[in-house]
Amino acid sequence: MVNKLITEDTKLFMTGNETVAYAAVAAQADIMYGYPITPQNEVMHTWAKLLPKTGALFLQTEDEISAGFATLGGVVAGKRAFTATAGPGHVIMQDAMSMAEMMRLPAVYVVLARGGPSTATVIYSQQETTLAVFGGNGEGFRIVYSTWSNQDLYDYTIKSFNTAWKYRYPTYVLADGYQGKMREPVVCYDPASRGITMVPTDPYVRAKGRPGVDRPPCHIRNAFSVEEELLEAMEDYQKDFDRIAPEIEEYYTYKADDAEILVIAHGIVARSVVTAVDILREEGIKVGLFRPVTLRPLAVKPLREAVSRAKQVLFTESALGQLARICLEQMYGLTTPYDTYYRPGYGIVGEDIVQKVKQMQKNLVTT
Amino acid sequence: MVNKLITEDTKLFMTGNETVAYAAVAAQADIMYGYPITPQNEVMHTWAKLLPKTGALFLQTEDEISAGFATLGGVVAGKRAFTATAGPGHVIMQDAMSMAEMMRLPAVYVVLARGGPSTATVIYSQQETTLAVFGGNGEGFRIVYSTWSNQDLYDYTIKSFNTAWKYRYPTYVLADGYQGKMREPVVCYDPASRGITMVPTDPYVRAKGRPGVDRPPCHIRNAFSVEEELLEAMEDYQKDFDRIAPEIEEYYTYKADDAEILVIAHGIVARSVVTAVDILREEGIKVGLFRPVTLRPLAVKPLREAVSRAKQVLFTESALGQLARICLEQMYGLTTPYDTYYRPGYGIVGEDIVQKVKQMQKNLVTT
Amino acid sequence: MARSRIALGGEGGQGVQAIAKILVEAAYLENKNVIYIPNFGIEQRGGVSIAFSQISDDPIGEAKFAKGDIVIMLSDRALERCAQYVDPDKSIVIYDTSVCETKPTFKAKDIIGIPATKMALEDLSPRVFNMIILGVIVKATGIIQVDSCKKAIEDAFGSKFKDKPELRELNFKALEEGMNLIKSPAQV
Amino acid sequence: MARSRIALGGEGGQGVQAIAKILVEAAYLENKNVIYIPNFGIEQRGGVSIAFSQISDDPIGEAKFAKGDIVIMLSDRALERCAQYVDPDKSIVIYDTSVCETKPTFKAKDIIGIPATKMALEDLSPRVFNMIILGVIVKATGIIQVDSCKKAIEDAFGSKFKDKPELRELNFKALEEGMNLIKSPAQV
Amino acid sequence: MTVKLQHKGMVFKGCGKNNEATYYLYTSMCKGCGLCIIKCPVNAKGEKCLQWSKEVGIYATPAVEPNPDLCVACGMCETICPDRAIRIEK
Amino acid sequence: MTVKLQHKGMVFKGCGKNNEATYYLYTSMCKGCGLCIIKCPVNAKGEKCLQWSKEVGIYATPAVEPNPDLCVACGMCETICPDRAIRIEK
Amino acid sequence: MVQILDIPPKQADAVNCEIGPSKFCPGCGHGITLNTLGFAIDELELKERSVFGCDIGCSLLAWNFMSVDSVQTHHGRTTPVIYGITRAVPGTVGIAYMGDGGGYAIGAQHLVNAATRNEKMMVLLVNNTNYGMTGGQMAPTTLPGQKTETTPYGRDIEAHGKPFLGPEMVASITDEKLNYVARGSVNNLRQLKTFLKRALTNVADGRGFSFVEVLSLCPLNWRTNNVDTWERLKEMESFYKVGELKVPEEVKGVK
Amino acid sequence: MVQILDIPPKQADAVNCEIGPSKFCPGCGHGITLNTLGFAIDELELKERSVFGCDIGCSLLAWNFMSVDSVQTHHGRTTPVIYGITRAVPGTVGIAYMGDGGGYAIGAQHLVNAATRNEKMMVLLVNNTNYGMTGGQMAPTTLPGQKTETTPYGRDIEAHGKPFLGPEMVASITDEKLNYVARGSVNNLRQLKTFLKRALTNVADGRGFSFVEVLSLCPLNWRTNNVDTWERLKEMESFYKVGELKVPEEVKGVK
Ligand SMILES: Cc1ncc(C[n+]2csc(CCOP(=O)(O)OP(=O)(O)O)c2C)c(N)n1
Ligand SMILES: Cc1ncc(C[n+]2csc(CCOP(=O)(O)OP(=O)(O)O)c2C)c(N)n1
Ligand code: SF4
Ligand code: SF4
Ligand code: SF4
Ligand code: SF4
Ligand code: SF4
Ligand code: SF4
Ligand SMILES: [Mg+2]
Ligand SMILES: [Mg+2]
Repeated sequence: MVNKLITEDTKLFMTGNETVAYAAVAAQADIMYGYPITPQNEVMHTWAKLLPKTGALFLQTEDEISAGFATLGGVVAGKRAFTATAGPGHVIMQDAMSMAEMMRLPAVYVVLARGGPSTATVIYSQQETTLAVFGGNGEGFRIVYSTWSNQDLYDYTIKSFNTAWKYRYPTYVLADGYQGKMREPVVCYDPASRGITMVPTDPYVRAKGRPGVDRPPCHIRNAFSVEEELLEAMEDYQKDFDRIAPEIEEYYTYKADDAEILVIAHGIVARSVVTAVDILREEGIKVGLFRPVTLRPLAVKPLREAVSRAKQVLFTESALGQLARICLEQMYGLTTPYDTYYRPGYGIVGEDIVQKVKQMQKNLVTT
Repeated sequence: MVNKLITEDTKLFMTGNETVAYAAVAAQADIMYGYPITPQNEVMHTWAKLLPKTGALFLQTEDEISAGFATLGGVVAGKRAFTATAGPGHVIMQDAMSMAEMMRLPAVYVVLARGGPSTATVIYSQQETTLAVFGGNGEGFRIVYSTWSNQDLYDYTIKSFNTAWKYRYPTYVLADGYQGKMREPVVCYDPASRGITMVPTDPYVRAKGRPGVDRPPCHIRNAFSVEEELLEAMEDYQKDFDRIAPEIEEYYTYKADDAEILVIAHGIVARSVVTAVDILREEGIKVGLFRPVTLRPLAVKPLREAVSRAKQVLFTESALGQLARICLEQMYGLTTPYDTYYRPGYGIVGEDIVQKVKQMQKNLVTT
Repeated sequence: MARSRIALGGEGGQGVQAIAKILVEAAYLENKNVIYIPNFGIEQRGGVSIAFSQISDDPIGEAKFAKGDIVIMLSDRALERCAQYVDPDKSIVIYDTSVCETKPTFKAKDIIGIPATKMALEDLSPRVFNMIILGVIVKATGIIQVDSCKKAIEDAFGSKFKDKPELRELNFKALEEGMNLIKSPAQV
Repeated sequence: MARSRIALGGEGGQGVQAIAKILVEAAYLENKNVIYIPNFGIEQRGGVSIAFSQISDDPIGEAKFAKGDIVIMLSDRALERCAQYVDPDKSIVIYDTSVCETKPTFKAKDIIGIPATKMALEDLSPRVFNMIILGVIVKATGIIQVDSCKKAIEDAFGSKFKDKPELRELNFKALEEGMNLIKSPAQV
Repeated sequence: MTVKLQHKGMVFKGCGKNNEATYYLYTSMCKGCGLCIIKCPVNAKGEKCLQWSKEVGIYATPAVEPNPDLCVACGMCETICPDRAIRIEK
Repeated sequence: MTVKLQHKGMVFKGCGKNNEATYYLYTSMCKGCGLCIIKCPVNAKGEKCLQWSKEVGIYATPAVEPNPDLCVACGMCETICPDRAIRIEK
Repeated sequence: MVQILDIPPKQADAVNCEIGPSKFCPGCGHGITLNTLGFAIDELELKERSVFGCDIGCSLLAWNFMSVDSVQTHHGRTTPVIYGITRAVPGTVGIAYMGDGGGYAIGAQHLVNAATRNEKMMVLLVNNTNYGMTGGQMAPTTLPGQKTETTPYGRDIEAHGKPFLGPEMVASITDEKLNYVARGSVNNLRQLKTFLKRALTNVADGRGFSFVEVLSLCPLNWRTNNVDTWERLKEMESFYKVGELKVPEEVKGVK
Repeated sequence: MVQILDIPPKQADAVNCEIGPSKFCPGCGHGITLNTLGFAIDELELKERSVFGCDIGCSLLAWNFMSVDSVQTHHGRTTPVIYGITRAVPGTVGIAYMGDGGGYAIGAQHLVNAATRNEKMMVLLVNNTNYGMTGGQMAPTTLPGQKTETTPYGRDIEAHGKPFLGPEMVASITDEKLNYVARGSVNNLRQLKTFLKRALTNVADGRGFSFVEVLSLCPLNWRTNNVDTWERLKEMESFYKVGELKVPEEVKGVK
């Protein structure tokens, strides 16, 4: 059992990466596996540094493929296991993630998106959204939380372990390198103090009892012999996913109720939208934010309602429409016109959105 | 220079995998790199068997990561280089594909989709569509052809080399294991006999002249120091992509003009739609097919027009809506209602679609 | 002539795909439209292997089909897996009584039992089991000529036949014996 | 108090991020809302490194900002890269005259040149260069107390100071010298 | 855990030097690979101890059977059989 | 290809045993790592040949400079310098 | 003559008695190896502590072959899954079972890094000189001149290099005091069982990484009958030296 | 005293004279190694035939450091890119330049397979006992007890195993007649240059795969000053034996 470091609420001023490590400790994660990549390194560094105090375990593997698969080993052994990665590491870790998807293993993945494609830049982007949500050769049977602050990183890292172990779908905390490297105050707490019970884990292998005597031996697989078996599995997973989606979906709005222009953004870009909304509202322009917190499953109904109410929609991301694609699929049939402000791999600030909205506003008035 | 095997039109009865190898020879591909995976193995086997006759080159690498990167080596050396893969191999090959995307290397990838996620099944699915189109940590700067017959495999394998080298985006031929393993007649031809000139290749490294004397040394990279550089590159790529898209987009329709129910499908499933259309038309039901041939870029205008004309749309795939997602993004604003018939990893036959359409038809009449 | 759809299922080692390949090759030699698609499990041997063949004078759309005009089942497991391709009103089912311990329980237009394995083992040679089945199909469908079939066999085994000419006789004999197992072309 | 936005740019080895960290730490000690975000190139050393700090009494939205209230540039390359964060009407620009060979060509509310590197090398020690800059910022912004700043320095270097108490003096001296370089809090 | 497979096969009594051994060949397991035939030390001496049977295994290919008069019940075939199709009881 | 970098630095004449060598230190290249100082064989003998300079290199950290009287122009520092900041001409 | 038999086949307790015939081809060396592994586990009484991971390759067909807890993984990825488990639950006897393609080609980074990190687990690698599952392509272990689907004219050592010496490589980066490294063969099952028992013991003792390569049979892709199958194995044995390369003192007593 | 100098710095022709100071940190061994490589290429007159591939790792900073044709690849993937080139254009002298993380961890499968397949290329691997580019984590080569960001209390060989013996491993799977394998150090540049020239010659001759590991310096992550940097290198040299492990007869004459 991992030792708790935080028993009483403690405000700490730290980076997002440190926050993830502290949150994983608070969630009593047993073991982290990882491979260095900027901008997630400090998750690992912090976790490693805390080991003497936490009594948890850590393994630095030979690559992200190994980190991903070793994490599945940890999960199969019944441990709260997680890993963190980014960019090209995230790309090759899809190998393991797709195994988790098929075997419904409750692994937790923390992804700090960096520039893409390829090696690109080491810090920031929102270009790993499609990868997190639909990566691999599968159907996106994953749960993906997108955070926007260090407090979020704390809260959702804890939550991700519970979501994973409760529903048995691999679960992502998707942030970006700005969040990972950014320093801001976080209130750290013991989940129990918030009424959060950690969902108990149980082992697939080395469970209690003698295999073949007290219990059947564990026999789990990801390969099927025939198409029919696969179809059946996929249909089951889809049914389950649809059933649990309403319990998982989360979103956040800011002054969206009466917004004529609805800005849709996730993660840290949504913060800049808040700044812009405040500025624009002061000027009397009715703007609001719709921020999907779960990118998968998406909170479709609230999204459609918010879009329907608005006169115009603006998608903004530090990517070329990866969030927009996910939303538009679910917005089919609506007719509110939309515009886009994409800055792949580049930070978006409030001022950018202010400018863009004003221009849209002008068009709205003239047409 | 690779020897041509086919100079006069020759009808051959062979599998899709063999067809790809023959087509690559016809395109005077210089070198194939590959790693075994069902259902693409026979591309490699055939290519290897033909070597004494073609004088081409082949390397079996240690994994798909290597096959992908070695292919980029071949391209950088100025050769028509290609590889073929599937499933989990396709997943990890995204590592190299994302480098190709960033450096705009004209690599050709032949993907024969098998069941997913994970190892799943060895033959068939359409579950690698998202992966082919948007895989990796990038923005989908790729060109993706989806074939539906062995003749298509022949034609588009040849075409893919030209598209890649002309536009310098990595180019996919996306098929599936049914097509790979399926035997049907193909008319093989010398591209020249069809007025097709192979776009000449040129080397990035070891070009003519002494580096640093007659020409600058080649210095190509995929990593940038700062965000601004990345943003600029992405904006350039997008601009180029938008510019060339109209030249590349391809689609196919079958009795779509007056269709009340428009079925949207790609690849081999579209063939079953044709069978279904014929059966249904005989019964007086106005059904038609819209088949995107390029999944990226998508032929958006014709798609929107066809959808607008129809009373109902049906998406059908051997996947859980991967094609639909790509289309729906581009169909935003339209209001034709749609239904779905998804069979992830499972073959779809004409009869399935007939049943589904009849049911839709019934709803249409009653409402 | 309409499209003939033939589903052929058996164990991994029984040569199901080889039979289908010769069948469609023969049809191709007759300039028909043909498409053949194999379906097999993950095991190299030992799973159920199914071959879907279509032969037609017109262009062929779908690569697979829902129901076969002829469905041939060469093992108990094949019987189980291929039942889904049987149309109760239209399909002719052929199965190997000398291997299958279960009997078809589904409805079909006609169900024909043949002792192909036994015949091969006892009268000919286990190696030509697949030729017997081919003969059965040729006769049952009536869509390809015996001669094209022999030509296709020749193409496939030519080099082997050169070494051992007696093999040719044995194979052709098996083909004919297989044809004799069926009384008349099935009404498909 | 409104939000103070401080952009600080320099070469990889100049300790830009360390300065910003102490700055925001000091503000945090004063219970202000703070957010700090680093931006650096791919090189471990040698690229331009920029620190974005925001200090405010109200909750802070955006993590980065378009224009800084104070923009500090510690090298020629930083001068070039950070020009984009300068608002011609609102930003105060501070740059190190003893390092920058180029002069700012952009417009700003105020442009202040300081010889920080020279001062460090000649009067103090190259090691406390960053304390001088910190002093400059403290004085120029006027948003944090010197005492919190010293406390933050203490927190950061406590153990080093224990080993060599003279280091504490040197650092604090540098901080004060830095403050002296600025006449009065900039009007931000 | 109490699923029990039904096994079918042949029984050869009187194997071994003192005829004390019983040889079971499971046709429900034998795949007819013939590996055992080569490994049989009695065969290796040129005698015809372990040979193809007329009975077939699970793939409808010939199984094997020992000649009890020659079989020394050494267990070589039992050990080598990949499919656990041979059992010798002494 | 004809882009020419401008180089800045210091020149020390009279290095080497016969004072025939000229020692160039490029401050536009030197990063002040000090590796050369340790590698200088004269320094190693306890003498003060190659030492920190008052001039700074590209990172505004001290560059190095030789004492021409002691320097034997052995080229050790030139060879080891990761940044090609030293050139000795004889 | 064929009758219902009441007496069940003889097999290790560590082998699953419920699945009947394996899914391997007739005459496959995987079955032989796994039966032997089963007896080794039985004799050491390690069934409860063991976790068996199988690769994708024909080893995938073993996903329910053993009656020890088993996990099927991805091609080449069994090593990390197993050390993921043994790191999480120390004391587990992790067995990563894989082919020569999975171990020496796509998973070689895992093999050499697990070996150097001294992961306390065992790798059991079946060398059948080809990629069995995918229909017989060249593997790193394919013998010179051997015809495979990707070397249809025989492996040309000039073009494809020489066969991969796995145990020799692992031996070069491991420690005689901590690690057990050997190459066995299905030709000598008594010896193979000893090798396996030593490897398992070395892991069970918590000493360290253990590696056994097994020269195996793939009649399907070799296209060999029973006679030629054994002949081919002899060829392999003349190229690949069977024997122990590293034996910690403590396991020398294990037979 | 500082003045404009007309005489340019002395450097190999194979090193790019247009970039000025490298992007490496002060005192980095990468620069030393690459300058030496440049002279080796010059002396063998191989600039035109060479292609230089750099890994992601601090070696990425060398993407325009050489004046030979250069390709930047992905972390761990330089080996396949380079053999992709040399397979496509035989006769090319391909140089895959990488760190110990790129070569021994994430790219180890490429290293061992390129070696066994005898790819006609050279791998030049910089061992700085850590992951430099990402800020100093444990590498396979990290020394026992060495503190890194992921071993903040020192590398514990019980938990993390012993340092990786790369050249020893490559030597175990290669052929004395065809392959050159050595470990050099930036402590002895004359010797290092000889090693590099032998490796390059072996490739240029079309004989086969060549491998040189270089013991290097990473003052930034080691947090060492100039004195301690060289001291640390001595520690490394006492752990990692500098010297040649495989030398084909034909290159012995190259100095
Ligand atoms: C990433 C990935 N690449 C390729 C494959 C296809 N594949 C399945 S098994 C196999 C090779 C099996 O060879 P080996 O590991 O030697 O095992 P064997 O079947 O010979 O026992 C390959 C390449 C895969 N499943 N996943
Ligand atoms: C797939 C992938 N994983 C991780 C990284 C992050 N990364 C960049 S460099 C590096 C390690 C560099 O270490 P090494 O190879 O030893 O080179 P060095 O910087 O020490 O010279 C890592 C892990 C990456 N770019 N790509
Ligand atoms: S008894 Fe076993 S070894 Fe002998 S033929 Fe049958 S399966 Fe093969
Ligand atoms: S027990 Fe021995 S002698 Fe008897 S059949 Fe088997 S191998 Fe031959
Ligand atoms: S001259 Fe070179 S080695 Fe010496 S300090 Fe400067 S950069 Fe370092
Ligand atoms: S040339 Fe030799 S003696 Fe002179 S400074 Fe350099 S190392 Fe010292
Ligand atoms: S293909 Fe070879 S290794 Fe695979 S099961 Fe068949 S005989 Fe065994
Ligand atoms: S981090 Fe280390 S290896 Fe990388 S450039 Fe700096 S000193 Fe060199
Ligand atoms: Mg194998
Ligand atoms: Mg390193």
